Amino acid sequence: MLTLALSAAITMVAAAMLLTMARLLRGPAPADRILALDTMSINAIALVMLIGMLLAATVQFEVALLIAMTGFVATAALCRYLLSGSVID
Amino acid sequence: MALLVSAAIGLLTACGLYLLLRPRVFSVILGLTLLSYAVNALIFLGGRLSATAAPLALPGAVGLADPLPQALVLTAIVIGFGMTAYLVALALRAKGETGTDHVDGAPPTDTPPGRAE
Amino acid sequence: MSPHALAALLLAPFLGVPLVLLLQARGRRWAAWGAAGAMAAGLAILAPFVSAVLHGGTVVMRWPWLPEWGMDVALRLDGLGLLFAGLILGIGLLIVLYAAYYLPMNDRLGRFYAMLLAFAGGMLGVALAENMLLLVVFWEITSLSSFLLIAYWSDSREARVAARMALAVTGGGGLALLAGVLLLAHVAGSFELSEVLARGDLVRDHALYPVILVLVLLGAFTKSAQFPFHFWLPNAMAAPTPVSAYLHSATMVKAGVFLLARFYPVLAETDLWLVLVGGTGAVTFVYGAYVALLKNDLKGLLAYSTISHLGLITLLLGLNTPMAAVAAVFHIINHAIFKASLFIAAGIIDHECGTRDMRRLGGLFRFMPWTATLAIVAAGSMAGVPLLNGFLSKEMFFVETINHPAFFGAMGYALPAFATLAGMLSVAYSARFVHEVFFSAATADMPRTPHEPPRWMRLPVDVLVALVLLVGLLPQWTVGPILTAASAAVLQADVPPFKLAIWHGFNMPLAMSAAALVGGLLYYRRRHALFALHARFLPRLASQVAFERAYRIAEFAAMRLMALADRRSLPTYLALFLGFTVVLGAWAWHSATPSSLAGPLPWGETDPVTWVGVALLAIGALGTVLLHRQRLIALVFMSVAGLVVSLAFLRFAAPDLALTQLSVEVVTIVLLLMALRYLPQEAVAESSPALRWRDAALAGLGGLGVAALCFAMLTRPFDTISGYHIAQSVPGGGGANVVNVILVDFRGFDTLGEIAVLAMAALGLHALLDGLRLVPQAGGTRTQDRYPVMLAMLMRPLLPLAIAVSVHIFLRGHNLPGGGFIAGLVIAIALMLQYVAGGIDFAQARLRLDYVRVLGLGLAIAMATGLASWLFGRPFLTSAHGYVSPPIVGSFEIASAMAFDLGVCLVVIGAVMLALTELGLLGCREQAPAQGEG
Amino acid sequence: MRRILPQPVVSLLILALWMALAPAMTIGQFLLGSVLAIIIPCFTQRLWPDRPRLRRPLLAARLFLRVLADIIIANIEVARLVLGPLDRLNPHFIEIPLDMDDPFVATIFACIITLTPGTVSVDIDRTRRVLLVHALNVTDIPGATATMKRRYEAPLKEIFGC
Amino acid sequence: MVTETILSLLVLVGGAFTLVGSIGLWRLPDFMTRLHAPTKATTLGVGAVVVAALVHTAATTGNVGVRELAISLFLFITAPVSAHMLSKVVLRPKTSGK
Amino acid sequence: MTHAPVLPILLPMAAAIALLLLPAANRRAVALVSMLTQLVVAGLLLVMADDGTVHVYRLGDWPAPYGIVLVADRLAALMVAVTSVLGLAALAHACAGSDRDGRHFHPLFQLQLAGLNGAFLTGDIFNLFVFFEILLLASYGLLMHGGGSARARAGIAYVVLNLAGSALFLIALGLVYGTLGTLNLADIAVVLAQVPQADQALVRTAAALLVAVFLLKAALLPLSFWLPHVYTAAGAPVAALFAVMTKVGVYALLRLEVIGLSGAPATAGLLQPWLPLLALLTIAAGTIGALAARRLAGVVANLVLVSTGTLLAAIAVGTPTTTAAALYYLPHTTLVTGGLFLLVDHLARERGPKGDTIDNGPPLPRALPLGAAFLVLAVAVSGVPPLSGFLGKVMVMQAVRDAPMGGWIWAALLVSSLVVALVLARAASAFFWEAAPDEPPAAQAEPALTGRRTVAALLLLVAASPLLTLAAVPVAAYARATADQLHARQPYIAAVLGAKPDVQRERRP
Ligand code: NA
Ligand code: NA
Repeated sequence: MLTLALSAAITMVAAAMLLTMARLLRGPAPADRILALDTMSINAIALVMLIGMLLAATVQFEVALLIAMTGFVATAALCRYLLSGSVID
Repeated sequence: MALLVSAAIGLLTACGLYLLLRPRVFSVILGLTLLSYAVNALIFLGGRLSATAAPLALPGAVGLADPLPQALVLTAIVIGFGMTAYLVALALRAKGETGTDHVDGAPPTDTPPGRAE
Repeated sequence: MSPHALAALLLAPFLGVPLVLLLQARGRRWAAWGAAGAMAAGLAILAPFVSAVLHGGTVVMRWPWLPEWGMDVALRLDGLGLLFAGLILGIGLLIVLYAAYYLPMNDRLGRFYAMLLAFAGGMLGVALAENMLLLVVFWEITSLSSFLLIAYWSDSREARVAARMALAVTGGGGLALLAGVLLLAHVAGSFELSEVLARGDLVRDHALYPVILVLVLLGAFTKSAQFPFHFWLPNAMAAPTPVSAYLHSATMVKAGVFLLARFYPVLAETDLWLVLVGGTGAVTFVYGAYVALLKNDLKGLLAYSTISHLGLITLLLGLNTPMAAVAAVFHIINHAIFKASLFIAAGIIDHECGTRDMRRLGGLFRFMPWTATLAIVAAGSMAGVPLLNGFLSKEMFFVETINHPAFFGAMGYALPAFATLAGMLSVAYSARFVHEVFFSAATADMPRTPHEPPRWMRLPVDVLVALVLLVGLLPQWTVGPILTAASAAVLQADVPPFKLAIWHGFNMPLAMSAAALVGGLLYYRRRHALFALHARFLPRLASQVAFERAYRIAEFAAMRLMALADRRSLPTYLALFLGFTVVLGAWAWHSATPSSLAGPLPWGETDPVTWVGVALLAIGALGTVLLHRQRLIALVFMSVAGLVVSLAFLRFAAPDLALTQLSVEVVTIVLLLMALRYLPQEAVAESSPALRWRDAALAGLGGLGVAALCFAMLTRPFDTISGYHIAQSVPGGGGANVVNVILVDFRGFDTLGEIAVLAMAALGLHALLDGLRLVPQAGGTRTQDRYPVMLAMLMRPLLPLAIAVSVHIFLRGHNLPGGGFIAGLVIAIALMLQYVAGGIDFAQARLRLDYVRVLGLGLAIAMATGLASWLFGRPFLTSAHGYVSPPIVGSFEIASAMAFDLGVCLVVIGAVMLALTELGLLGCREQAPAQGEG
Repeated sequence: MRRILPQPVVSLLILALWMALAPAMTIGQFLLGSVLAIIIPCFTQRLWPDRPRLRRPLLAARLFLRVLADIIIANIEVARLVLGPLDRLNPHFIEIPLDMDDPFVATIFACIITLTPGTVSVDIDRTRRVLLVHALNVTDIPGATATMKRRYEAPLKEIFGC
Repeated sequence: MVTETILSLLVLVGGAFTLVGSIGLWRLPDFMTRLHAPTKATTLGVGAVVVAALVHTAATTGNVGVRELAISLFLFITAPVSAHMLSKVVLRPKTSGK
Repeated sequence: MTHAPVLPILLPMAAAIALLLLPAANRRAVALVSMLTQLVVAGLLLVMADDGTVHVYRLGDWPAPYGIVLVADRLAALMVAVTSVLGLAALAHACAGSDRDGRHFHPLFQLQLAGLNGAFLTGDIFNLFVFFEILLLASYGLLMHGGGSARARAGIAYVVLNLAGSALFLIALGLVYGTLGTLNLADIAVVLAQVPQADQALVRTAAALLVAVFLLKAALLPLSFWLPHVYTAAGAPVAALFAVMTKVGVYALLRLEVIGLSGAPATAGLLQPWLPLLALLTIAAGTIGALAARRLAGVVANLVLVSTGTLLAAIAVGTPTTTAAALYYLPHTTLVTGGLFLLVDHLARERGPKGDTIDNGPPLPRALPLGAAFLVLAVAVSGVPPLSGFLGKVMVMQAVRDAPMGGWIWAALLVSSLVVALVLARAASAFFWEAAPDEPPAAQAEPALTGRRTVAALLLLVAASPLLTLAAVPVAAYARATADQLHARQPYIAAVLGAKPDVQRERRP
């Protein structure tokens, strides 16, 4: 049952990623695309954890943690760039 | 699987190469980054695909993924990162020196080949 | 006398080079004595060999040097060598004396004599070489010193161009000679003349014989100014007259005919030889004589006369008869003597009158009767007047033309007629020399009033003209022995009996001589018609101008070619590289044992998630390409591709890769964004459609190739050594994370190099951005709410937590995914966020870290860890690990690799932060856009 | 005490995080975590000037649980909105006047609002002392404002004593 | 069996909310409304998966730990920052820039 | 002594670290001491290698092929020695002042040496990649040292091309590992010889890609256009040091071809059909480029191409004799072109604003000594007798005589010699003879290089060719012994893997 549920969940997350990618392609504003990128990394966290459970592997955890810690950095940097034209100043 | 993965790497390579051939430094950097994705994946695949392999030498683990190409890729990633950082700085320096981000320091002109250096 | 004295003989002039350079400091007289001493020393060393060689002996010395490459210090002294050595040193001595007077008093002479001695040494080497490669070496030394000597008066443009022209022709000929000699040695099986000369039949029968012959002849003809390579010689007259007298009449130009004589036993006596050598000699003989008459410049006339006489010698050697060869040797001697004296005389005239133009000279006999007399005698010899030495060899030549076996029947008259005609021309230019300089009415515009030169300046002419007479009158007594010995050396066989007498009775040759004399004088009288004809129809391009023009054309052609081939365009370079690689790769596959692309392994099932992943990757990559001109957007697409790649690593059991890729990705995006501030935000489409299609095709081919290779690899099994790493990871490396153990232990040296690269990248970036000022191109306002408050506030708790996570990642790295590199990146990202959120001033003031030092410290720790193993007598980077069990804490493992990993961590932090802060600091010295964009 | 533990809450967080991440709960890990909890803030405290002090930890815990519950409820509500017909949406900007000065506490308030689906904190305007919020579906703006202030801002003011 | 059911439920809830978030991202009409979508994925989507992972680890290895919660901790710190920055980008005065 | 093979890498690395941590005042001293020590170590290595022993250094004490080994055989020792001599001269020249034109010159310089020495010494092909990257990144930094738009332009092209090269290197390495399952060169040689027929095409293609990478570094014709621009843009000491950079590519190709490729059916004959032709065209391109160059530095840069072409022509033929000839020619051409780059700087500074353009200029204050130096270097580089250039050329010509394209190579070498001699004569004429006497000596923008260190640096490289000529017997013998050792292959493989290699392999997947 769990395997089935996991597969279903993974499929859902994969679908979510495709939808996110569609938004990334469509835009229209740069902010939309950045939002899609941000969402993509959150989707990725879910995907990583789910696959980890499916494979009964524990090493996936650090990857998910790292995405959680650093995924927003790109978003923040891109936004700050759009706001003030620089990242660090 | 082998075919799909190969095609993906080929596509990444082609995209990277196309950007590499663009005349602006920024595109070139993007191209090199894409190319490095492809290259790293290729080295990694040198150890062959193993979707079910265990990643570590945990006691009792069987069917480990090949660790050697992974170590090579790690080295390659770090080196590639250093190179990208340097190229970024070089692009800025060149922009400062020549006033353009064209890879040849000047947009192409239509003057016939004359006295080159 | 030991044969090794030959080496001393050869060395004498070369040792003189530094000697005269040193002596010139004490005055020019000292330099002259030094040079003379070197020449005299050579003669003194030569003297003891004379009698042995004259009696048919050959002295050979051999010091093995590079025998494998045929290069030995081997010298020989035979008759021919002795003859040349004598000429070189004897005339050299006279020239040293003459030059001391000829060259202006402000010339310290050291440099001149040094070059002259270097030349003499080179020329001696040519004459004495037993090893053929050695011969080439000295051959080129003479070219080189001739180049320097012609340009001695370098203020003159003519001299400079003439020097380069001479170098081009004679140097080029030398290289042909080199090729010829190498082939000859290959065919004959030896580089030693003694052996090669004995294998004439072998060589002549070899398929390579024509090639060898042509190559050797190219060397000889260029050096001896044979038509059509003659043009450099008249221009070489820009050299000081002592040089002209010495190099360009008596010795160096004789090197070519010396070479013909040297290789006579190996290469001669074939029809090809007759045609090439005889033909070239004949043409040159007549051509030189014809042109000589037209020259107004005294030295020009002599130069063409020299060309003509060299042609004569060549012709003689080309006739393929032993007696002709003897005549050739004889004429070498005679020409050296009379032509040297004529040049010296010409130099005296130039020196005294301030001009060499015969149209301005005249009636000099009145002013300098003694010199004039000497010159007239020498000119007579040149014209072939009886009782003078030139007559004797010319007689021998006439004899050989009459009796030549290759010309019979009607053709039997052709050769003598030709010879007579050429003789006639010689007489004509000799007559012009004598008449226009010494007798015709003096014009008013001679720059100086001439008088007899100083006694010592004239001495060389005295000596040489005395020789002209002595040889002319007492040939057997003076030159008989050396002529025999030298001819024997040339022929490498018994010399046919000949009689050197001034009187052979009334015969055909005498008639020919007479005809030549009379005809020549008549021809001279009709010269004005000829001159008018030439002035009218042949406005000739000076060969010097032609050379310079040819050189410039070559230069320009080279530039055009380079400009066409090399557009200085990086995309083109890259396309070439890519194209080259694709072609090479395709050829390599094609030329191997044929095999199918797919290997034996099953292709494997594809699960839906992988499909989705590939779709995302494809969209990310294609989006980057299609939108690459909207740079920010392209960056977003690229980072999606990066994210998918790291997920793929994770999917296929490589968590370390995923972690690294993710964290590197983030820093890369930030770096690129920071750079993008100063670059155009959007690029215009500037490549033409054709170019885009070319690039797309190339990129597609490259991608296809990589995909094919990847597929071929994935479907084939292989045997790997990595089983060892897996097996040894825990027992040998003390860690369960094999990847990490490979990085810090099995292949720790790679990692050391990798952090060195990272450190250098940061240092290089630091150097590049030093003092750089740029105009920002990005939009956005910098004043409005620069540091969003939520970002600033939330980054504050994040930093300590991130550091804790980083320590966790660091410590577990040896056993689980993680390690120093990722830990360092996490810390660097957390630190970076402080800069992003609070600004560079805020963070810099509070962190107070010198990142260059952090970087250095990291490298030092990594290095020290590696070196520590030396203390235990183990190689660099040998690791140690073990368990320690302090009370309460419990047992935990310590591995030396951890210290190494700490170094890695610090380098990463230092490098990333140095890069980011330096890029950020660019903002502090931005230029206002108004000043920007040059 | 202040010298050794300049930021006790942060230290506690570090220790908690460390123990959470630790592969096994051992005394050694606890000691190591404690050492880190002491050392790390020494390095990082300078980057956090003027930090507020936690005065009511228990109240903080209660607020945390309340937020969690709100998140779950809001999630379901928003999911309905997203999947349903879009004309039912009633998006609005709301300006919530802030009763506190401390930017960090204001930021926590803004975070809570963002994390509960249906509302996103857009900006903290410190000069006007206003938190700008965007709500996905709101009809009663003053009511929503009051709810947020009551449920989150008031406890936060108490917790940090400002 | 109970654990497995709970686990399955959690996993499905996580997947569903993640999907809903992305559906919102695709469907919602303007940027400000789309900005609400990922919050679901962040909170309940990942949250449910994290809890599931926690339970899963405890059930399969017997180790009761809370380390997966660290993911949510970091997400709770960082997600508001993203939303904040993104909305600032959209709402910034249009006068700035080129 | 036991650690000698690793010293040429560790010494400059340690020096670089010290240079980063020490105060600026001591930098030159530290750098020069490090360089002199490297020279001593290089000498030691030469002596050690000269008895024919292949010294293997196992890093981390791991046995080959599992760990990384350094292999100090004759060839490696020779390359390290050449690098040390050139490095010493370049460094001494730089210490006259150009080292202060920008930041971090000395650490980068030391790491450049570490990279070069590492590339020569390593016995592991991935480690070779790492050292390539070290030496490349250092060279980027050194190239850009001092800044300026010419350097920026050249720098972009150089860096991007090399990054593309590195990517290809990695692709090739991925394929090599993915088929042969090993990275150690000796082990590669062993495995390569036993590749089953079905895999030969793949392995051969992978090897071809490696070859392409090395040829990019060596600057073979279609991949050579970048070189003149880069070398002319670089500062004099950097350009001098770069003289050895192309040799790294040549070295790697030689090593790979002889130890690995030539001995295996899969990769036999990979170079012979086409490399001689391209090498020939490279000689032609360098010669034409030298003729076309307007600046003396441009001439010298193109001469680097000629030397690459000559070396590759010899190596392509691939007999022990050609290798021996190439190995005599290699130190000669490296040191002489390096010396020319330094000399160009001397001349350019004395000529002031005229710089090194081949055009008449002010009279040179030091015409005689500089002219003598020019004469020696010009004679040496153009291969005119009597210096080592001639010897090298004669050796190469004899060695390639019977090769398929031997005649063409001869023609190329000879014509190139002549043209180069004429070009240099033209330059000499402009620099030393055409000085307008009434024109006052140039008011120098930069001080003339009369310091003891720079003069010694120049002297060292000017003396190189005469010394290589005088010492031709031992040098040629060393080259011959090196070639024999290399072509025997077995000494290398046995030293690395043991006489009876017993390598554990496991089949994947
Ligand atoms: Na006259
Ligand atoms: Na690691």
